[in-house]
Amino acid sequence: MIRAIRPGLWPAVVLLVVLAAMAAVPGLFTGADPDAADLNATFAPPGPDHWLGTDENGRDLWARIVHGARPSLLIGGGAVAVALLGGAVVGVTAAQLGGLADQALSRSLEVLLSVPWLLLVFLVVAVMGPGTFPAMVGLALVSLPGFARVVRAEVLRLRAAPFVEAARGFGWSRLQVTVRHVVPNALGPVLALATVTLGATIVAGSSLSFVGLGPQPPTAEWGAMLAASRRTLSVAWWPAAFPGVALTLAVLAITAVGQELQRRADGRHL
Amino acid sequence: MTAPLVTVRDLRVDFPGDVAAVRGVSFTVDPGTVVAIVGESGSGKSVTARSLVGLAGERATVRAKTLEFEGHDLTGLDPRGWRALRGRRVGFVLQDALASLDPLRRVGAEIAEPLREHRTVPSRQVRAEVERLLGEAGVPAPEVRARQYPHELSGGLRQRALIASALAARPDLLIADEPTTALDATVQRQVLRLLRARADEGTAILLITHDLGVVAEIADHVHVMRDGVFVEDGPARRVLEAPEHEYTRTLVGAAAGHRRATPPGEPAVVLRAENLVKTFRLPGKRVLRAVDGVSFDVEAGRTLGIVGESGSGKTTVGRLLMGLTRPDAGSVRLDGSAWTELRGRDLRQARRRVQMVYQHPLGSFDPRYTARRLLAEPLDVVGVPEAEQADRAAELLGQVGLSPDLLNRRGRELSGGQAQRLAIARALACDPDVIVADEPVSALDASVQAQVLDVFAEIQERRAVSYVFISHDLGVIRRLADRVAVMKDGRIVESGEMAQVFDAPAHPYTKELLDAVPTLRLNHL
Amino acid sequence: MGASKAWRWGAAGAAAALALTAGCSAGGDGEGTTGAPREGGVLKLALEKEPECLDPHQTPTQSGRLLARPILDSLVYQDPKGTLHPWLAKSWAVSTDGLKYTFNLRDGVKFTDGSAFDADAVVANLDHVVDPKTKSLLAASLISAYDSAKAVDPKTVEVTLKKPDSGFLAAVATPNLGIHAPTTLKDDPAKLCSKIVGSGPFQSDGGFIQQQGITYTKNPDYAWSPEGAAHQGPARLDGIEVQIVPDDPSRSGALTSGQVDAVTALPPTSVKELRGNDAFKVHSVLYPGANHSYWPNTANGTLADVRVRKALRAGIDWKKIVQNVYFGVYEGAEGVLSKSTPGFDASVTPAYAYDPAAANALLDEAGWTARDGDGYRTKDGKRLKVRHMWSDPSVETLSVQIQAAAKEIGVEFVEENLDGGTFVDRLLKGDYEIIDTGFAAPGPDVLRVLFSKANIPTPDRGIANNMARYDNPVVEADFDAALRATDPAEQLKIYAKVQQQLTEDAAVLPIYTSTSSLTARSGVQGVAFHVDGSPNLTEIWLES
Amino acid sequence: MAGVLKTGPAGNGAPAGTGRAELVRLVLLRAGGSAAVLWGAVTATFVLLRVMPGNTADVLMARSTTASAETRAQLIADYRLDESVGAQYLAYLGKTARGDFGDSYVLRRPVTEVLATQLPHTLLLVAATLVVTVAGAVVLAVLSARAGRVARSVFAGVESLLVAVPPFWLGLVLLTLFSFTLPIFPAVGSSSLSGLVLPTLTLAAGPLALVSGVLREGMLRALHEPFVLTARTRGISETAVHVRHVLRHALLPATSLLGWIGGSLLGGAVIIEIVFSRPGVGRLLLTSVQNKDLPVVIAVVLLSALVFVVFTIIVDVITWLVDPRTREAA
Repeated sequence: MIRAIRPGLWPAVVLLVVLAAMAAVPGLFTGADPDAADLNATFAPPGPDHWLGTDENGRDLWARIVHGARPSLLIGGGAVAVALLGGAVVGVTAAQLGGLADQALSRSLEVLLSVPWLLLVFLVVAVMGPGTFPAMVGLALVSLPGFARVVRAEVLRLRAAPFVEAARGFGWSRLQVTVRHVVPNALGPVLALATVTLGATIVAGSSLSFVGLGPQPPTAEWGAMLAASRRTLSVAWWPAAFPGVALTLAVLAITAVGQELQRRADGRHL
Repeated sequence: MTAPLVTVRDLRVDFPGDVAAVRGVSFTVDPGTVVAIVGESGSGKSVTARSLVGLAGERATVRAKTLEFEGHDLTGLDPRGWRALRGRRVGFVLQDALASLDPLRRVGAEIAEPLREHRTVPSRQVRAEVERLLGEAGVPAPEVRARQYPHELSGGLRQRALIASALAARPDLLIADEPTTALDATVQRQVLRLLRARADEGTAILLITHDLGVVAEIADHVHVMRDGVFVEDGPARRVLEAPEHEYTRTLVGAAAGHRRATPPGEPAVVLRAENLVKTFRLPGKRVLRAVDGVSFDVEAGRTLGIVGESGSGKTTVGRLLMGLTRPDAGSVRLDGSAWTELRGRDLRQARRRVQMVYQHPLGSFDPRYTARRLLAEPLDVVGVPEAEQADRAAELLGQVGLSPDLLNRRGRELSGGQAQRLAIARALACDPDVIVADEPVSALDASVQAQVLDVFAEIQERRAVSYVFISHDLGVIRRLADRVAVMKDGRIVESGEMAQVFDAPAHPYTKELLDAVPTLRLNHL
Repeated sequence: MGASKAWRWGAAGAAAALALTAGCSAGGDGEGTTGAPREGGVLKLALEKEPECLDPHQTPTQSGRLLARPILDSLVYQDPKGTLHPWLAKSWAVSTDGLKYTFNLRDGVKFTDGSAFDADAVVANLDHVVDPKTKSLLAASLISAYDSAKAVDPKTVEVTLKKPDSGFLAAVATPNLGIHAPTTLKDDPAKLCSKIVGSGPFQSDGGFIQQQGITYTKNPDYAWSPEGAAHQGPARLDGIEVQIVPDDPSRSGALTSGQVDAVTALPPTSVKELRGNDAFKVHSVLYPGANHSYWPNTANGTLADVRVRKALRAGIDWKKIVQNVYFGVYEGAEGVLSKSTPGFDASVTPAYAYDPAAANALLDEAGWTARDGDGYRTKDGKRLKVRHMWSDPSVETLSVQIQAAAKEIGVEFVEENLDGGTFVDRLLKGDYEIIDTGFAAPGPDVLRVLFSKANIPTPDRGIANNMARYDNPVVEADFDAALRATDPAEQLKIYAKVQQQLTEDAAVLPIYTSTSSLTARSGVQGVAFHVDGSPNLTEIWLES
Repeated sequence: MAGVLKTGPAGNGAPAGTGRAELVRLVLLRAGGSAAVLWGAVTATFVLLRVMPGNTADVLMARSTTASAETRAQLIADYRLDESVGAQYLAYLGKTARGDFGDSYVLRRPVTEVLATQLPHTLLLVAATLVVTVAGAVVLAVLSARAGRVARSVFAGVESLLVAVPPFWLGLVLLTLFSFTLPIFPAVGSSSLSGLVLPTLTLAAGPLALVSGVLREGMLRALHEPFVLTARTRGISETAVHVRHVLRHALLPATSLLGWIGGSLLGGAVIIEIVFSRPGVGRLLLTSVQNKDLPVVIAVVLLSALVFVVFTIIVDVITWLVDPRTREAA
């Protein structure tokens, strides 16, 4: 399964590993408390004391970016995980039931698709209140149809695939064939989609924080940091620049890896 | 004797990072003759042909001592010069007409393209000319066909349209790269006749093919190519009748096929198809009767060949035999009990007794699996203990002539022939009574086809397994079958002992099929 | 409340609801007019928020008043110091029982649609405000005493009240009771939300377009400026173009890049920056009334314990935080009321000093003695937690600093940024420890609005302003006394006592005094503020 | 979509429906299916808004802490908030179907009127974005498809970057650079053409990069198809090869992507309108959701669902027109 990583992909992989490490053990990267306000050092420019400077509360930006990795990535990651599970359930159900049920499910997904994603999330957040979890659920709802469609298509494709037929020909039961062949083979494209979606969802999650509907202060979350920085843009550029760079780099890395996974998954179809 | 239209001396083509694709070939093409370059895939024959029009590929380096067209040197040609040559002086026909005609454009527009580009007729007359060309290429109702899209035409018509487009600007040379490979036998024959007719009218034709039958049908002169060099040249008849090079002999042998002796005795029936009917609903409330009242017996240790052209319903029959689809009527009985009567465990056990070998073996392999796991899967089912599986797997590979070294490879890492052998080994793993083989060799090169068919034959001799061989290729059927059923439009139009059907066909369709096959009718074989 | 806030959530209006019987003293600090006023020019103004409806009869927003004022005149004019002057009414008389108001109307006033201003117009307007069809969100409270009006003759109107109301004239002076051309009142009230016609110095043919703005043109015939106004006669500006730009950086960028002449409510960072720039001038005025404060839930939860409230008051260096967040643009609060409020009791100020030692002692005394792993105080294993509920992102910086400061004394502030619906829901249920808001009002009377038992928001009562959920019989008695007091000095005395009691009970944690500001390029002259703190657009002129 | 090229032959050679009647049928069929989607969208929104916390009347009243109980009762009666959810739902459905979205709770005006003032701004932004996206993507894709390997990977890198950059941040950066620091474009306002430049660029950046990438990949894939080789053997120029054969094939997947993008631009417009202080449906939507202004929210949802549906149909029609192979399926 693990094939050599293309040389061009190394920076992305390394970045991802670093980000994951930041999210898991932020202490490795900074000793500073991300929430420690230092009223005597507000808007300190980047320098030896504060690598990336400080924000309007004198909080160390590097520390906040490091500690911000977890909530920033968690929203996207959680949303995609929920969407994947939900999508898998819906997709498999639709594919298995077929007929009218399939039609109804597909239509419902279309309804979800037809509502602009931000509105959908707004609605969920409005119902559940702002915060990490509601943002996650809202965003999950946005990407669920994509997963459901892919899962459904994969199940249908694999069910008709000659090697699945061949396995049945050996006398395996339907369940055994599903466990042995359908699920593992569907996993490739679904995981590839998940990775690509993850990038988009992280951007979406940060947009939510930007509008103030994500994690609440003082949680260091990149989107929220950007939103806060906007008010002080005329005083200092660094609080607005670095979280944006972090966000962009994270999404770039994830998307690059996702596209590679997608290519591999596509390659297998041929 | 006029001067040759094309003169090629010591043509060499390299691709960076690869072995040289063409390593010094020389040939000439005279007006009014058909010159064939024969070889298997990867031999460099297509690259040779494309080099003549400067389309060997962006990364290709083409060198030649001489590369002349009508005495003009082509080696230093600039893009403009090449474009003036292409289409106008040299027409090019590619293998798969469905892919070679732009699917988004009308057939007429495709044929008109060289006309407009080279302004061979005034633009007002383009339409009329297109229809004339189509008619000339043997396309009925050209005014209708010109307005259709490629996918709306049958394979034969499409290939004719493609030829019409290549000939549109009245080129002096027509290069045809595997022009008939995708076609059914009868259609193939018609297309070849069309090409021959053009040659007789004076057009020079360079024919690229892997099929010696095609060569025998129309070529005047033949070059046998292998690994980038010509291993044998000569007049077609001489090369086919008295091949000098060993490789040529292999090719000729593979193409000619041989008959096998039918085992004597009155065999028992293992699998019986009774009045099978299977219909499919098509869009627009049409109903396709894919299989329409088909009955036959599969006898123990013998081979039933089912012959038919594409769309005749033979693949559906295969699936019905496997019990993978339910017939709308009739039944398939394995040792007397019908698939439809079996349930659960019984059904699964019965399934093991009928195994399938597919046209594309890779499709029947889980892409994640190595050969070892692929073989372990059926072995698990029949309860071979894990400890013995490795030995069994190696043994199975041995039976199909594969080395156990391949056990750790994935399907994609195998060659076409290796993959199909592995598929056979896999089918054998359950120790089945019947193997249904659906076009098992049609995707393979000629010499590999012969080898794989040999594997089938050997196994049957050793294990007394029954085969149902489904193929459009009469050569394949002839090679293996004891009994033959000829299918057309979902029905069996004729069936019987192989010799009887092949030597004295009763149904006109069977006759037509047999006639159309461009086999090497060489008396001494 | 700080009008400078761009409230994003509707329910924030709970806090945003501005002093209705508005009035505030303190003129702008932006005088210093140079040279003779120049006629002509169009003022381009970027506003931080917009009204839902332009008709001030229907909705009570500050922005609505601001935008309606140039078009609608009132019977009475209240100058920035709170004094009443004749406007469309030349004079008025109040009956001795305080139930009848007789207005003598000015002659020659014409609405910009050509119709004449007369007694019938006044009657139609007052009736329109109270007409249920208008669905006015403020009518009932603004002129709750209103009974009826009748035109005695074309130039005389007699208004009858149900009960005496000394605030009636001030209410009449607000744009909320401004006089529409009566022809427009017959239409669907919805139409008035985008277009109104009055007799004011400006008119707007295009009307107000949501999220976009409004364009005014001068009414050249205007000759009935209120008595005491700095400028009489037609406006000097040819017109005003108002754009709605809620986004702070954009508003500031629009000003500095010369796209607009003036903007309202710049964030303190921008104000601080522009203060050093001669090309721009910051005009501002302190809002009287309650400071922007944290209102502790005194009824239930952790803050029901007065010692904890006092500890928060003493244990957080509020002034330093305000200085830090607002760079001196907003002043730190030093009592229950803003310093500019008449009746402000300075004697309470020492109670608002920073004293962390006292704070810690108070918390120890309250039983929050243990500390958990994160350094927060605990009692019976429960962490000392204070939930601060808000729905306006602009307070975030402030909240964060307070949160950090509270951690020093072992108190965890949980910041909850809520959507409007949830906010209101929890407000009514009292499910919070702290809400932050301010409340601009002209006098100490506001204390009654803010701390009387009757104004505790509940699901039955609906939204009201006693967000501290403060309920003290002593203070209730004082409120009653203040209502009955006829002597203003006596009234102020009672309210001073109330301020002391509220300080004793730590019923409010005041933070800063809001200012209303208009920042303009230096060529914008004649900037002043209305009594309610909104900028007076009609007297502005442009140097070039 | 190499798979598309491998559609099986029709065999019978009967002309497939190429008539306009078939096209009309296709559109009607799609429109019929879309009606269900619209209904679903309205219903889902209604349900969601009903379970939102806070009574609509109280949220409305929140703007005036001193409004009387009478006003509250009046509001509740006026907006039928006292009726059962079912009755309210049916009332909405009925009116909505007649094109009457009712009055906005908060803005006190008919929703249609409110939308009419906001929609043009958003439509202008979306239209400009689509134009920039399509034009930019085609130019970029053609340039990069014909460029060398290195240049191509540079193009691809820039595209990935554009897709990865959060739009609100990009807007912020553009605004800071080209409006606050260098006053080239206005910081606020939507009326002028120059005011449209930055928001359009911000909104178009991601889609442009996406579409350009898909177009280029499509072109590169098509360049390897046998029919392109065939076309070249006819002696036609590279430009003709690209325009006549390659681009058309690449357009197919790009069109479906573009349709999806077009349908969801309205969502992206929310952020852009906030960042650039532009009037428009996006901002209206945000405030309406916050205010539980149900009539406005439903109208906007319906509108965007309608836009989505229209784009889907447009894509179907374009596909039908460009790709004859899909016609039989219809």
